[in-house]
Amino acid sequence: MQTLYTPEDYKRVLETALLTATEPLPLAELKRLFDEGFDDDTLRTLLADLRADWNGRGVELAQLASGWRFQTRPEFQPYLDRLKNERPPKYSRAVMETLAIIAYRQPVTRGDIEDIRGVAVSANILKTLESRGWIDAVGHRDVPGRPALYATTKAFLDDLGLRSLAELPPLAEVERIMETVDEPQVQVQSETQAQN
Amino acid sequence: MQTLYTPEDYKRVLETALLTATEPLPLAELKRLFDEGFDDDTLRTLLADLRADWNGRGVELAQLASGWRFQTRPEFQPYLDRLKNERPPKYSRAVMETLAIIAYRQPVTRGDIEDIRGVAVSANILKTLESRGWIDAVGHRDVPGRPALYATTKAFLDDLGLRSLAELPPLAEVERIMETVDEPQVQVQSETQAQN
Amino acid sequence: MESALPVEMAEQDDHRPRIYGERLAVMPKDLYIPPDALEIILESFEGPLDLLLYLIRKANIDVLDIPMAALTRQYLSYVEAMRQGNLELAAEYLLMAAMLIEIKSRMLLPRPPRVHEGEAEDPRAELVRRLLEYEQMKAAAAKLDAQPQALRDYEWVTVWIADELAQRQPEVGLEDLRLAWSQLMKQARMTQHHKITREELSVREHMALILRRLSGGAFVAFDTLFDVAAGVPSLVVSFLAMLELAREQLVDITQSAALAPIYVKLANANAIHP
Repeated sequence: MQTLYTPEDYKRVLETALLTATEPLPLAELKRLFDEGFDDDTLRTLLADLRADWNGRGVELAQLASGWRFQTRPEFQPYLDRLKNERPPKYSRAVMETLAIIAYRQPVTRGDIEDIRGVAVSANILKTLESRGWIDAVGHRDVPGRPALYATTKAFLDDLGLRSLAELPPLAEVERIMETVDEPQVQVQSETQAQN
Repeated sequence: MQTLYTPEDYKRVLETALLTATEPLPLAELKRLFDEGFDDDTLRTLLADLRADWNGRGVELAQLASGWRFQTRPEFQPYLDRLKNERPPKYSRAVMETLAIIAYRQPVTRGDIEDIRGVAVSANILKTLESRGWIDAVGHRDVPGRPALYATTKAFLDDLGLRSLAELPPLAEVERIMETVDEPQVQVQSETQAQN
Repeated sequence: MESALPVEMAEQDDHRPRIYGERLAVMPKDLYIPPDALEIILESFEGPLDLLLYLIRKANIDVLDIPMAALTRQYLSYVEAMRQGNLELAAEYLLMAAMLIEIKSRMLLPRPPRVHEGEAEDPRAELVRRLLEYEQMKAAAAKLDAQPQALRDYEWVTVWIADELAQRQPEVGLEDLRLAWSQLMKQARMTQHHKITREELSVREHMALILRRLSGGAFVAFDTLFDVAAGVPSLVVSFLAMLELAREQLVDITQSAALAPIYVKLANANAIHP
């Protein structure tokens, strides 16, 4: 075991841990690497420094919802795709609309989703999203049938490169129109703001 | 998709592909990354160059029988171990009892250990402790079969952070039990103190 | 409302159906649907709301002022075409048809007089609300899909941990050792079978040390086996260890004559006297 002296030494250990991790590592986890008992700010400075070291490379250090992780830059994907035997799944519009409703309106039941989309939501759509680890049932609504309430997971945020739901792409503004046609939708507006 | 011009550009693509690969990539596979149709020597030069870039880092580019891959350097293992959540493996009760007998009663033969434990001691148990470097045979007892006499080693003391066997736990509460079995050994206590 | 919204969305979604693999240049203006294309057209929409939105946006209709008669007529012609094509018509499409007819008929009725504070509810309000909410989510879905996505647009880095497969050695602490020993002792007391004599640990340690020194098999001078510098207690313990080794016949102690040097060797070792 090498003794660590300089910021460079600490960065080497951080880098090695992050390069080998199979999931994002939160600050609390990264702290365990060192005996020194670093505070969050020190660690963040080292991480920012490390991220800068990787500028211009094919790999970047990303800060995600569950922590820090190295990932490739999208510009390099065409090269990486050449080594792939199968194409990654492209989700259908039905899947993506269901995902969007869960992401922006969570927690929602299957019935809520059907109300918004105007069509039945097949069990397969929910299963697809669940098996990707992007959504899960977080509870039940206390109505007859006790339908499951779905919400998005941290893995969803991680896989889309987001740190929190607040970083979701902002919704197109429709609430202003709604006010003129419908009863004032104060609730909608505040919800949208809360997400921005 | 970026266009590649310089050796640095090619190295960035190689590096990115190797950092994300889940298994070693042979030269033939790495060639597929590029349109340029590199020959083996050119690719090897780029890889050697890339390996040199990683000197002094926690990760190295290794050439294996099945291809090239990035892997951690052993010196960084102790840090990575700290992030592991699984509990470290434990020795079985049989191994621990055998070790305790050898530590407290050395030098002892396998027969002595069996007498105390009341059950047969498998060769595997002794081998486990020998390969750990914690016990070794220090001689033979002059009885038929000339059984080996086992004692603990310096490595055993080092690994347990002891300077001598006298620093083993004094077994205070165990002694009371023993005194009912055996005659009191008053003299022993004062000697132990003399050692400390 | 942002005027960019409908345009942007019309560009985002390509509903132009394919017929025999060819994408239609334009959607049929008069809603004439080639019979072969009907099913494909139906499939290219995510449901009645999606279809309605398409009709509205294509005709450049203000969502807030939907001409219900025209829209309902267009919609029903679709549904009728589906019915004639013997397609299994999803219940949602029929339900929407019923809703459109209901709104249309309510709009033909004279408006109820304005009630005090509240404005009279436009019969289209609920439909508009649903259309706009769906449109919003549809746009959100498109934006989410445009977001860089792991494993599709980029990969996670995973470097091989070289020692991953190396066996981890169990950790043993003093407490583990004490526990193992006390378990043994309890067992021994229960069986009362084995007499266990308590001996001084350091004597045992020195016995092992001496055996190690003698392990070559050669005679070793008795006095060299003692470390005078270690102090009196250590000397006493070493001596006790030597006596114990002799008692257990683990070593041979020899002296050729009185006051001559004493030599020690492992019992049974075939060593030559120095």
